[in-house]
Amino acid sequence: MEHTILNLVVLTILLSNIRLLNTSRLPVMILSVAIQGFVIGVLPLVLHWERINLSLWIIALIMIAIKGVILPRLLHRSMQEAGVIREVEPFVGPTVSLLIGLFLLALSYWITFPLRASLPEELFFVPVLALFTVFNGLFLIVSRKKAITQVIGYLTMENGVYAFGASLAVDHPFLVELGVLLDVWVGVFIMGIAIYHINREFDHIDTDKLSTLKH
Amino acid sequence: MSLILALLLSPLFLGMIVKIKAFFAGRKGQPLLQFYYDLVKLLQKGVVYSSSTTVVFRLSPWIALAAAVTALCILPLPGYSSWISFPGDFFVLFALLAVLRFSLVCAALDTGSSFEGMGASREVLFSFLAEPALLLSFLVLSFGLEGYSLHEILSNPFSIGGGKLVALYFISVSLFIVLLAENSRIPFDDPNTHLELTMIHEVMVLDHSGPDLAGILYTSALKLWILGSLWVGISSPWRGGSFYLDVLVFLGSMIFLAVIIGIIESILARVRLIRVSHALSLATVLAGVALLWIIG
Amino acid sequence: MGIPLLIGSWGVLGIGSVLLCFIRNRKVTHIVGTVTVVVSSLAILGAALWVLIGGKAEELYLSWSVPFGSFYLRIDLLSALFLLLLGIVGGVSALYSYGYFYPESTHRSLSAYWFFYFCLFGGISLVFTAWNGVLFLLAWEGMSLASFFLVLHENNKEEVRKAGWVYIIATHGGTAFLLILFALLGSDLEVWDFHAFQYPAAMGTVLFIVAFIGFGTKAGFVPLHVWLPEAHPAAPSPVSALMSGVMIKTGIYGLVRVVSWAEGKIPLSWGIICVSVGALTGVVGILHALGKKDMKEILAYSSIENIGIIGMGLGIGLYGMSRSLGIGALLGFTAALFHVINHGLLKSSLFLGAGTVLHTVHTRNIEELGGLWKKLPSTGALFGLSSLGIAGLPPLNGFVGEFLLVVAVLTICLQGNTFLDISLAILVLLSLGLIGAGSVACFTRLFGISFLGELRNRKGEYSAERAHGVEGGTFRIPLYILGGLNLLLGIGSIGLAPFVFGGVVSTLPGISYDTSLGTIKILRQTLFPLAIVGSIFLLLTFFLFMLRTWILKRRPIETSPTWDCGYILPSPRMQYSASSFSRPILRLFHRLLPFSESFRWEGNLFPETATYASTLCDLFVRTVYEPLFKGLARFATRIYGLQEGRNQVYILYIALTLIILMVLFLGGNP
Amino acid sequence: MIWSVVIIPFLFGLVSLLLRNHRTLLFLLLLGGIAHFALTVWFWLYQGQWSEGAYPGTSIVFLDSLGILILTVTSFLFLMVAFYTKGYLRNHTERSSITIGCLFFFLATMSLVCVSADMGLLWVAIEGTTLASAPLIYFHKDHRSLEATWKYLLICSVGIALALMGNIFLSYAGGTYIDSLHIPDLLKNAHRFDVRWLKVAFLLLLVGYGTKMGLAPLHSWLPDAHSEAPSMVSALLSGSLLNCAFLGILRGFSILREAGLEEWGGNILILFGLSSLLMAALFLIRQTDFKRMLAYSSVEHMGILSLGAGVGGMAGTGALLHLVNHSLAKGFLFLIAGNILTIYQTKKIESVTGLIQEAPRTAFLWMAGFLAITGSPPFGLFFSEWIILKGMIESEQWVPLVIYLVALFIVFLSMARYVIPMTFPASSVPGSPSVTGGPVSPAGSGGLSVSFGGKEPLWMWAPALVLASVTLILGLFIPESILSFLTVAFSGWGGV
Repeated sequence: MEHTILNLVVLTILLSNIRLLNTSRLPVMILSVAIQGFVIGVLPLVLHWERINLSLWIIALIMIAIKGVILPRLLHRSMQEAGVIREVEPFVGPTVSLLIGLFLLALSYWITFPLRASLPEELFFVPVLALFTVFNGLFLIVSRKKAITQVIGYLTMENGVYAFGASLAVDHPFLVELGVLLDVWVGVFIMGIAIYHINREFDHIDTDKLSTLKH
Repeated sequence: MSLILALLLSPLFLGMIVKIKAFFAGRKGQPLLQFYYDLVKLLQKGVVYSSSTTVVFRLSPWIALAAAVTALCILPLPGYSSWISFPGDFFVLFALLAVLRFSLVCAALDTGSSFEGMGASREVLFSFLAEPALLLSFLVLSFGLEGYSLHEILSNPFSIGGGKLVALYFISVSLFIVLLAENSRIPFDDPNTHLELTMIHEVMVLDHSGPDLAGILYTSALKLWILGSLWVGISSPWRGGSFYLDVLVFLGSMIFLAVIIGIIESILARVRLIRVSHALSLATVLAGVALLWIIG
Repeated sequence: MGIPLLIGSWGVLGIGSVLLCFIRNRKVTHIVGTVTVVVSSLAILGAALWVLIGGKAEELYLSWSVPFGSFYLRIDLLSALFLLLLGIVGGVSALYSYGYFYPESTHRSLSAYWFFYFCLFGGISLVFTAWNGVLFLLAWEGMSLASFFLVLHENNKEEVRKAGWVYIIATHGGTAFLLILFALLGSDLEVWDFHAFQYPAAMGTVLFIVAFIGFGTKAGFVPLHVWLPEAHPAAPSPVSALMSGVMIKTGIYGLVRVVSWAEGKIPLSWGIICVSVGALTGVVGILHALGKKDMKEILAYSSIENIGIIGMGLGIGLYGMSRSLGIGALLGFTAALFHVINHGLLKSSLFLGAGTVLHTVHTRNIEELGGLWKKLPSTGALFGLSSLGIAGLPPLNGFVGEFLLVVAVLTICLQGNTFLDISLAILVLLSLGLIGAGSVACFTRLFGISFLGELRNRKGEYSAERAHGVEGGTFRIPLYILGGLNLLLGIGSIGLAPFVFGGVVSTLPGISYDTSLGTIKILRQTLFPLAIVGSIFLLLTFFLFMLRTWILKRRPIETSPTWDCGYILPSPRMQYSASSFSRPILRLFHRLLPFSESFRWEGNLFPETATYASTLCDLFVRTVYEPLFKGLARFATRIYGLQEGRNQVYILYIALTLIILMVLFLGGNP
Repeated sequence: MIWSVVIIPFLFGLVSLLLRNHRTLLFLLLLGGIAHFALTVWFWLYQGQWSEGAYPGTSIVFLDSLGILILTVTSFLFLMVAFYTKGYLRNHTERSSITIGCLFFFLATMSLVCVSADMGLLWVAIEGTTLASAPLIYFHKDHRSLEATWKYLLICSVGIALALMGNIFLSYAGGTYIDSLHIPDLLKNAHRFDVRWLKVAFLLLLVGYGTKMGLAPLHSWLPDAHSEAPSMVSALLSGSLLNCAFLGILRGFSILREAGLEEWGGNILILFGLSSLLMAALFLIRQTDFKRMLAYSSVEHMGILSLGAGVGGMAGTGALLHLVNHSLAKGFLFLIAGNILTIYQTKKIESVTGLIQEAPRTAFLWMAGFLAITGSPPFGLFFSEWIILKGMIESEQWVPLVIYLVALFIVFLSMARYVIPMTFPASSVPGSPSVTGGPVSPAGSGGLSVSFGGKEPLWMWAPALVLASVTLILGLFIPESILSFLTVAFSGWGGV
């Protein structure tokens, strides 16, 4: 049962990442990141089914709420306010993005490989995918132009970090809590304030225009 | 002794050169003592000063003369100690000649004449080329003869002996070139010409007159004597033994030098100015070759 | 008594600074500044003479809480010798400053000038007496910074600011090498007191190169000399005098100190480096001096040339030490130190003379000058005298050092007798020949073109009133003092010899008694006759000139224009120019010396105007520094693409850095 | 008790958010600064406790010698900035409650960084500094400052996320030996950690906190944020915030050292140090904006810190000394830059000229700051740079040594090129060698009369003068006790 769920979770993470990579439509991206957030919120429960306790439940619920619901909604609103629904001409096109994603997956596999020895067989793919998600988020930030897409990339990366923490450092729930805090901050500050201001000041949120400060 | 000889005989030396040139030209030439007459005549005249000049102009002939005479104090009769002899005295001798040059160049610039400026420029150019040759030559001599001072160097240069003697010939040639150049003799300069553009030494003194000119002429005679006797000192192998014999030998050698200079001036034409630097570089190179010979 | 006097002199400077802060009256400030430095320099002179005559070093130790530091002062004979120079030049330049800045003092407060002058003066004296690495470096930088601000005194000019920039980066770069030097020397020490320094045996040559670059930058060895011809013309003349006369000698002082820590174990390479760089410096310096037209620039290059001579002296000394040719070595060092003193006095008097000229005519370009003697006879006379000296001619003091150097070379040559000995001797004598003849050419040019003949250009014109003013006391007295000293030390060099020799011997450890005795003998044998020759020359000149005057007493003396080959309308512009005067010599080196020439010819067969200008650029600036800096700037500009403003790229850097680090530092497979 | 250094500024911050009166707020800022500094001084009176390796405090906060060092620097700088702000914001009344509140929050989070005894809390605190300072950077509320803020937020957040991964790896490396990220525990058990994961953890921490610290090539936010922020904020960012990030790295490094990986980690730090030095040096060659110039100089100095820490030993001590000196010097330079900005109303180097006539005190301090920051004696940075140099010689790091010196030289050369024309007047009076030109009126110098009233107000140069004097004193007098304290701070307590 748990294994099936776990496999499902892993698969969802993978698929959402791939979707994030090859779409240029913002609503789709927000949806993907929401699904990913939801799944990753569930992840600790699945991973530690046998020793589940109250605090874990609470954390998981908060995470699901934030990552799966609140942040995507905030993003959606900013998107509508800014009036953008497409990532036009990203630096890296969808196909190439996918290829790079494949490479990143291989990289995460390579880096996480030594973990295999110390993890149960069925759990191994969790850190691999977590790391992949981190890289994927970074890649999204790097390869997309709109501020809002960058935030999505950042959220993806956060998801990865959280998943990573959930899979590895379950003995130290403090870390997991930190992840929550971080997400709240990012959600509130970056999105709520910064995008709002950028929108007001520049009339669009294309970060290409945010490059007057150089050298 | 050397000092007295030089003071007395240096104009005669010039006269001899002129006489020999006249002989080769098939003329009678001016009397041997003509330069003495000239000096006396000039000393009896008044002077004309340019309105541009300052006290530098008036002082300079006498500084030059004083430098030449002081240099003579250092200059020994070959084989004998000079009045003042000390380690490295040849350097002081050359420095005094440089003082001489300094004062004449300053006097030339003081007139503001473009000709004299040009002459001054050429004068410093040639000395710039001649100085390394001179110093190098004396380094060779000093090293080969293991002597610090002119007295030691000139006392018996041919004691170098053996294969190293060749070095002495090189030095001799090198010094001879320097001698001709520094004293403005043909083929580097023609002391008798009056076409200013070609002159070096004479053009610098265009504006001097009367006793000042006498001082300058006398100074240049002394300078020729100084370099000539240095050349004689290292080129003549004969040291008589007794003092008077030595003086006679020295004077004989000087006459010999005058003959050589006279012959050269008669048979060679003046070279182009640009070639002068080549010749002087050759002098330096010769001194360098001599050095290799001495070490090897 | 030496140390108390030294500290007393600093006390005077301190009181002076405090007074400067509180006095509002500009004229009083000016007087206070002058008096302070003069009093302080008298105290320094007292300290120096006390130690020199007493022959015994004095020291003072106080602890000081900085890493490796202690407040350790020591005046040994070497320090005292340099302090002597400082005392004279510093005081005289201050005195000169009074007159030089007097007109300025009415409308501009000079307290900053005097404050930095105090710092420079005190800094140099501390450099000469510090006996601890940290203290030394602090003094060193204090001195450099003070002189930097003094160079920037006339800071409203573009060229001055550029000079300040060049100067400060040069001096800073040099200090970096000193840092390395002291760090290497004091590698095992808690406190970097000088006497504890020891050479790490393995790296003798490297160490010397480091020291040579560090100290050589200040001294102005080629190719580290580029700041000198920038800074000296930019600084006010009294400051140039102090800088060129004394401050660049701190580099020499440092080098001699470095030698003293080697405890006699000197590798052959040191001497060879020192001699070759010295020879190069001398020749390059004099050639540039010959080609330049700016009066103070010429003097600056001449300083470089003289540093070359000093370097050759040091080099011969070092070489002699390593070859165990004691007498030659001591003679080499003595020659170098003699030249340090003599050049200091001569060059400062020349700079002060140049200051008077500048003050009168407001131009440093000698092509525009001429006939200054008629307006400034006493300045002219003293300038001419110093020119004679700096050209290395007897009977002035500039000759003594060169002469001793020749004697040293001969001694090395005669006693040593190997191929290397001879090669070095050739090098030294050849370059001395070029330098000697070159400096005669250079200084007849400088003196002759600017002071003699006729005024060349209206720009060089001056008002008689102004000329009268600058021939006043504070302008003349300093020059008289220096001129008198120059003549005195030229003839009486034998009197200075014990001090100089004492300075050398006290610095070099392990000199045997016989060696010093032998050296003293040679010094006596050479310097005494030199004095006689000098006196004969002076007396003869006097006598002959009197004779001439006597002869001419009853003769007609007429005045007429200069004979100009029958040309009817001679004009001052027809005079030989400074450039044409030196061009034949420079043409010999035309491949080396970068002339930038501009030639304009308007009209066709009968041109209305034609202009020609040629400027000599510095060889090393043109071939080394300019390409280097331009290349650096070009490279930097290319690099700027990295910071191109987009967030995406920046985050890519982070990711790439992370990945590269992981690949590099986790050893392939983690 | 230790919590008080965090809570007090936090409370001040809350209070100032509620206040509306500008003058009261400025007074409150001063009061808060004094209170915080007094508290720090009070901690110093218990010096014995941390120098002997005892850790007063709970499992979450403590004060060790490293912490108190950086806390003191931060607190002192904040005090000076508070004084300066009183002059700087005198006429800038708009939204001052948010500005001053954020300044207090900034101080609180930075203090928290210094006292964190837990890697997790440390991380939270560092993230907190980002959030507290972002509104400060957005002070001017224009395009440029918004762009700078956006970059600052995004880049630092990415960095901080990586640092979180680092923490996760750290706990993973610790495995069952540790039950929290309490630093003393980590140190105690470090030798039993899984080396591979520890290495990964350190790399992530280094990249994460290094982004915040401004190590090249992760420094890209730094010039933008420093140049766009108001000067007193730039001073705090450069003088305190960067130190806090460095503290994070040092904590990681000390764990690495206990695990016997000192050399491995040191090499990475050296690499970062050199790249920062070179990058900063190259970027300094052609700058047109004097605040960006100072920002790149901060990158350079962070490189020096990293280099010193990486070389270790004596250089490590030097690095900490350098940290103190750099904070003081850069702090006052930024304050002075603020003055120049106020006078000339431009950040362009070429538009600023003749400072010495416009504002002699500012000019004097600007020149002194230039000399101080480039490591000229008699300022403290000279000694710290020298000690680092000595450390490099002792550990025979010849290649870094050469790069270090070359970079420092280029920095000096470039900065001198800007500072000299800025300080001295540009007009030239032809023909007269000794007459200074009259005062120049640069474009936009109208700001002078508006905000300075024709002369420099005491509030705006006195704090800088105090900072400069402390730097100067540290260059003339460094008691042995300070050095040994720094040595202990750098390496002494790791073995507990």
